[in-house]
Amino acid sequence: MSSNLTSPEITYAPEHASGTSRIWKTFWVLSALTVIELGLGYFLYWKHGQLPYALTLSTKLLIAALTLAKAYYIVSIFMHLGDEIRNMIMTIVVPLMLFIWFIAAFLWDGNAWKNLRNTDGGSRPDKTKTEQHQQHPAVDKDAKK
Amino acid sequence: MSTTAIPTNTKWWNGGRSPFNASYGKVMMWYFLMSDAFTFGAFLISYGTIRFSVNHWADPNEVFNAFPFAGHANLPLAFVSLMTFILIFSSVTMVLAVHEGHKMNRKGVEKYMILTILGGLAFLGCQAWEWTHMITGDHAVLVNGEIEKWGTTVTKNPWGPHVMHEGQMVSTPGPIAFGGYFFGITGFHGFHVFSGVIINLVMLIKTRMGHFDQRGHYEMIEKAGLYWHFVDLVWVFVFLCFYLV
Amino acid sequence: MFGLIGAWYCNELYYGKTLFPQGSASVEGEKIDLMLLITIAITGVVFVITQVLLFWFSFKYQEKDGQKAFYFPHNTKLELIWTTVPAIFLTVLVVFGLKYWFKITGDAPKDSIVVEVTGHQFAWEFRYPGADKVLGKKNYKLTTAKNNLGVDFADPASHDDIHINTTMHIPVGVPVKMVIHSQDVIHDVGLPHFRMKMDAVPGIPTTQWFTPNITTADMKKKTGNPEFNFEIACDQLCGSSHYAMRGVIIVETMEEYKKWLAEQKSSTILCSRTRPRFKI
Amino acid sequence: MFPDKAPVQNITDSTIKQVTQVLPAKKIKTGYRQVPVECMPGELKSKNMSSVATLQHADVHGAHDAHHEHHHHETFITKYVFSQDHKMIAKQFLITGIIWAIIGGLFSVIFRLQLGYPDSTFPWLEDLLGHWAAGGKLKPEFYYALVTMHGTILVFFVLTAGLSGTFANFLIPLQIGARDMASPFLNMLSYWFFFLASIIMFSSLFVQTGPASGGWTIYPPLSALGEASSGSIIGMDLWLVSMAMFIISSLLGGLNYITTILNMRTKGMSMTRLPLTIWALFFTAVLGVLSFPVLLSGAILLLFDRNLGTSFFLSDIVIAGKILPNEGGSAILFQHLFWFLGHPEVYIILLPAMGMSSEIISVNSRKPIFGYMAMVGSVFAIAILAFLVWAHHMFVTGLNPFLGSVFVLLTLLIAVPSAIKVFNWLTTLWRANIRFTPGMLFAIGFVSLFISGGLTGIFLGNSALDLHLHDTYFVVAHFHIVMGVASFFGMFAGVYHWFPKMFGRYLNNTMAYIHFWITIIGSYLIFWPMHYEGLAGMPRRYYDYSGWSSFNMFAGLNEFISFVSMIVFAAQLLFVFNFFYSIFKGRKVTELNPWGANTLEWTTPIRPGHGNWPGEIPEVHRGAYDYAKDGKEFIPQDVPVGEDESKH
Repeated sequence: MSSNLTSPEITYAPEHASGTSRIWKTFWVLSALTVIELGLGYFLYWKHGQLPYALTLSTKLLIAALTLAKAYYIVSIFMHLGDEIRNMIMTIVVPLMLFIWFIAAFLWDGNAWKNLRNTDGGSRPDKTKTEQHQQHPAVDKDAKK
Repeated sequence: MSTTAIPTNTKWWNGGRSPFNASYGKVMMWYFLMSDAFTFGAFLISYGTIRFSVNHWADPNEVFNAFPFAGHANLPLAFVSLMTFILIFSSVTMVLAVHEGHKMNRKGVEKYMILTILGGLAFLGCQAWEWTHMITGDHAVLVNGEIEKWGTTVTKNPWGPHVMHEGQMVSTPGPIAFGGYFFGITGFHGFHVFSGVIINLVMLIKTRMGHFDQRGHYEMIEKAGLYWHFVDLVWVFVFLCFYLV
Repeated sequence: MFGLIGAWYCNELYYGKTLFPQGSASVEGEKIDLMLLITIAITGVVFVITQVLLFWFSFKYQEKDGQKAFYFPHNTKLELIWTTVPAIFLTVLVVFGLKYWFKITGDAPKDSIVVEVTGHQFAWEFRYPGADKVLGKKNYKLTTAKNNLGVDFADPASHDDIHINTTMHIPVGVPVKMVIHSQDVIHDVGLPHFRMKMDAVPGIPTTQWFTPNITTADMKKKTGNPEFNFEIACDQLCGSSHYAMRGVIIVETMEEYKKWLAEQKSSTILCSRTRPRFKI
Repeated sequence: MFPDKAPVQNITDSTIKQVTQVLPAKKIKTGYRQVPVECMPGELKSKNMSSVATLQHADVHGAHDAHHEHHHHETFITKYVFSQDHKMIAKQFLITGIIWAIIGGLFSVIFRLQLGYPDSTFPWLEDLLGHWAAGGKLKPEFYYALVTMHGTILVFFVLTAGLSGTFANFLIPLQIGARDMASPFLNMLSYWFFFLASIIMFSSLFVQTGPASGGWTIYPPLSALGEASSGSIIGMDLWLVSMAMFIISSLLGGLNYITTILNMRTKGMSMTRLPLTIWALFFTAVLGVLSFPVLLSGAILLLFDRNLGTSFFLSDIVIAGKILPNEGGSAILFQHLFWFLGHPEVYIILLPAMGMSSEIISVNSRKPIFGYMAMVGSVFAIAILAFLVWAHHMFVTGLNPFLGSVFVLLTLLIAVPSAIKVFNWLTTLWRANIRFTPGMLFAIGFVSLFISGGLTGIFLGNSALDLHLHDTYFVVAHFHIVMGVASFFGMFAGVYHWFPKMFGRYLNNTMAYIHFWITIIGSYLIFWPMHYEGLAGMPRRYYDYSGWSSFNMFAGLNEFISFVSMIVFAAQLLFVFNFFYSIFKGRKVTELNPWGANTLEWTTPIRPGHGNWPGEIPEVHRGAYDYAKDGKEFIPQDVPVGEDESKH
């Protein structure tokens, strides 16, 4: 056993990289990704109301993808997960897959509530689908008074 | 740190050693962060669910367009970008502190820990300013046919759809849940930043007192660093959910 | 063994009380009954086999002098068999279940009668759309002591709506679509005789439809109980009087139903003010 | 018996003290404390560095060099109260759990009195409960409070903390060959957070407006609005705060269990040699660590709704003539959050019972468990599926039908691994040589109950049938059998089986047999008839059925159920008596391995001290289930593989 092990469960001393260049490189990557995100955000802001729905949605999805990329860099390099051995990476990453169904099911049901509310349990036509400005039902009521 | 020193045919799972070549403390910290990710995940997914269940949501570019000392200038996304960079930068200083720790360089650790703590405090200051600005703001809202001045709180949301009123566009009340989720989630994140600052302060003091030199390793700094990066990671998603889309 | 005899005895004793002998009072409920019987049959067989094996093995292989346990750590073929066999049976059950589920939770037929059901602590109220077949809009902020459902009388569709307490009348043989609301906490429209159930959630309207196939009068004859009534039981804990949140459904022939409907007064008369004022 | 079996030694704390006090003798200048082999006492001298490292590791966590002395001068406080020894913490969890079980069980007897005898009055109830039972008749408000507390106490405090808290703490280090938990200090905190949660929950029983009474699932708006129910005033806040403490406790515990199982296994104890108990406890901990935080989020949002006027779960509410300003929230959102925890929670309760029953059945059948890998695989499958099926508790909430159908599919998939487990248990019993120890009886009872309760799950998981059966007594019968009584049977099996290891004495067998037969017959008599009530659509959580023409025919049956439940409760008191009596007066254990079991805990001294093994930790050479192999009755895990030993 080498003398610089931090704990008895560790059987091999990890070698630490000596330079800080990788850290700074990651910093610049994160900054660049953030700037691109901001750019897309401003794009949505300036073109607000003029873009087709599909383009708005895909821009938002692109921003979400960039966020995931940022998360990857933070976890993999700043938190050194990428340097850990494969066993550990898998036990961290695999349980996070639960989030896929967690998110999908919740949002799916949220959208179902919107339909139930807009159609009053399916008993009247959904007006928001035909109106140009989508409005919150509560606001709709207030506005009429 | 490269792992080339480790033979590839090691039987990691056979007992008598960690299957991850990591100390119990680090493994525990990772799993704690994973469970905390589920807490934050639940908050953000609830927020998304409610957002999906209403027809209108507040437009972030309209809500977050202020900057300290900039008066009423319309600067969407500017202030939150500053906050984001502060947090990214404090992450970098944290990882540099960990790096110095590996080299057993006490002075270096101290320097970068101080910078990280300052970054955390700066972020908290920004958040305090933003909250105050939102709560005390007065936005014209058309309520029951009359114009009222509202700030954004957990019970009032002045960021509803716009309507024409006496010849000009005014806002109507928006979904109340917006304020609850915004203050709830950023508050919970702020609480994490705050506790991270406290942890880092303790680590700084322990470093100064030479505890880690005595112990022969700076693993505690590494664990505190994991927590700090996690706070940054959460912010990345908060930034996405509340400010960008 | 004793357990099985006990189960059989129990069955004799209580089967008569489970509402099964009465049959379902709705067309959709009959399908649910059928599915229930299939599931009971399949699980019943599994239940008997496994319990008998469990107790028989326990009895037969008790510790004896000279008896040696058989070293049998695994057998892939056997394990595969009892992975696939249950999987096949379950697939059958899932296919049947989902077929009925989609039918029952799908859109109600176009010709169905719409009734709005509102639950609050601790009673049920009903609203019929009236001659125009459209329910008037509601806004909970308009609720007053008189207009206790919060109907928006600015909506002309609300003027001929009919508002009834506690007892719901529906015609036999026609699909009935319920639009379910709650004013305070979560309730549940439980219809044991129709094999149906749906929560009433504040802020989110829900819906459920079914086709009654027997009238209350016929049911009285069939059960030999002159007091018989279809009941709405609240099935979701809603407070201290949850157990007393009872509604009644009277299923009658179309003629009787039309006659009854014609006798009811519309909501406008019930409510003296048409525009109640309310501040947020 | 085997030649290399350690002789019965009288080695307890004193030896450990001797060992560990030598350790700091050498001051270490750099790195982790390295203890040269030379400084170990003679009997511990070893060429095996890894086990020495693990030995010193155990006390390093407890105390740093400077505090070393303090750690080993155990006073009453450090030994029995703020103990960091996993075995003592396990006993603390067990005894706290037993106390809660008595309280929770008593509550059920009281409300069963109301259900069974709705027309009678019991003047002694007024003496016991004061104004909640004025005139000897329970008030509906308090009836619902009792139902709520019964559920909360048994689900969380008894079958989560009391069951996995006890056995994870007790068995993990002993069975994997570790000195203690990875972090004994956090382990101690875990118990004390549980204790704090207990105190808060207990205090809520005495507040003026009564404890929480919205059901253990605390669905808002009922639980969010004081106007809706008196139990939702201060009682509900206390409930939520208590649960938050409980969640912290269970997280601290769970993180420790996972890390210990991964990092602290002794040499040779590969994952596929772990006893099934450990596998079950491992997945239990994983479930807890990933699902409890979601309940925490839900509880925090609910606290905000209650106290800060937010609208997370509230919308469009008129209550007690008051129009609430909340809009846009969703009451169903809470149910999603709740059941995202709530469904894994039922497996958190059930898996340890499964694991322990597997272990006990194998030991007492004198036969290897059939299909070890299939057993591990099915627990794994159940654990994953547990996260994916939560909304099957919500089929009648207006859930989107397509979303519902996905949940039906995933739910019924759980039946496959469950079936594998059942058949494997049955095959384990086949051609065995069964010893009917009390532990074995309860383990067999567990299998019987698991089958009965599991099969009714197939009804409820099928959404179309759930339309009729949801929230009826069918559900009550189903979950009481499968996760209530079955888990209790697993727990009893565990207590009877490991009591000798815990206290160095046996429980009284006669009392144990009486306890078993009354409990299993009584449980079937209570819960079997409930299925019939459920098929009739009889709703659960009713205070009185006499006003309903659809349900009042079951009055006689209800009386019968109530009567049996009192007998069963009395039988549990017999167990409690047996438990405490045997701690002090039970027959002493005189042999190291009374059950002839293979697992490592039986290689420790009869009453292991702090650190578990006085010498080095045994190395593991084989799986935990080599019974009846090669004509030998059993081969413990630390016996090296012989040259002529068959592969299987």
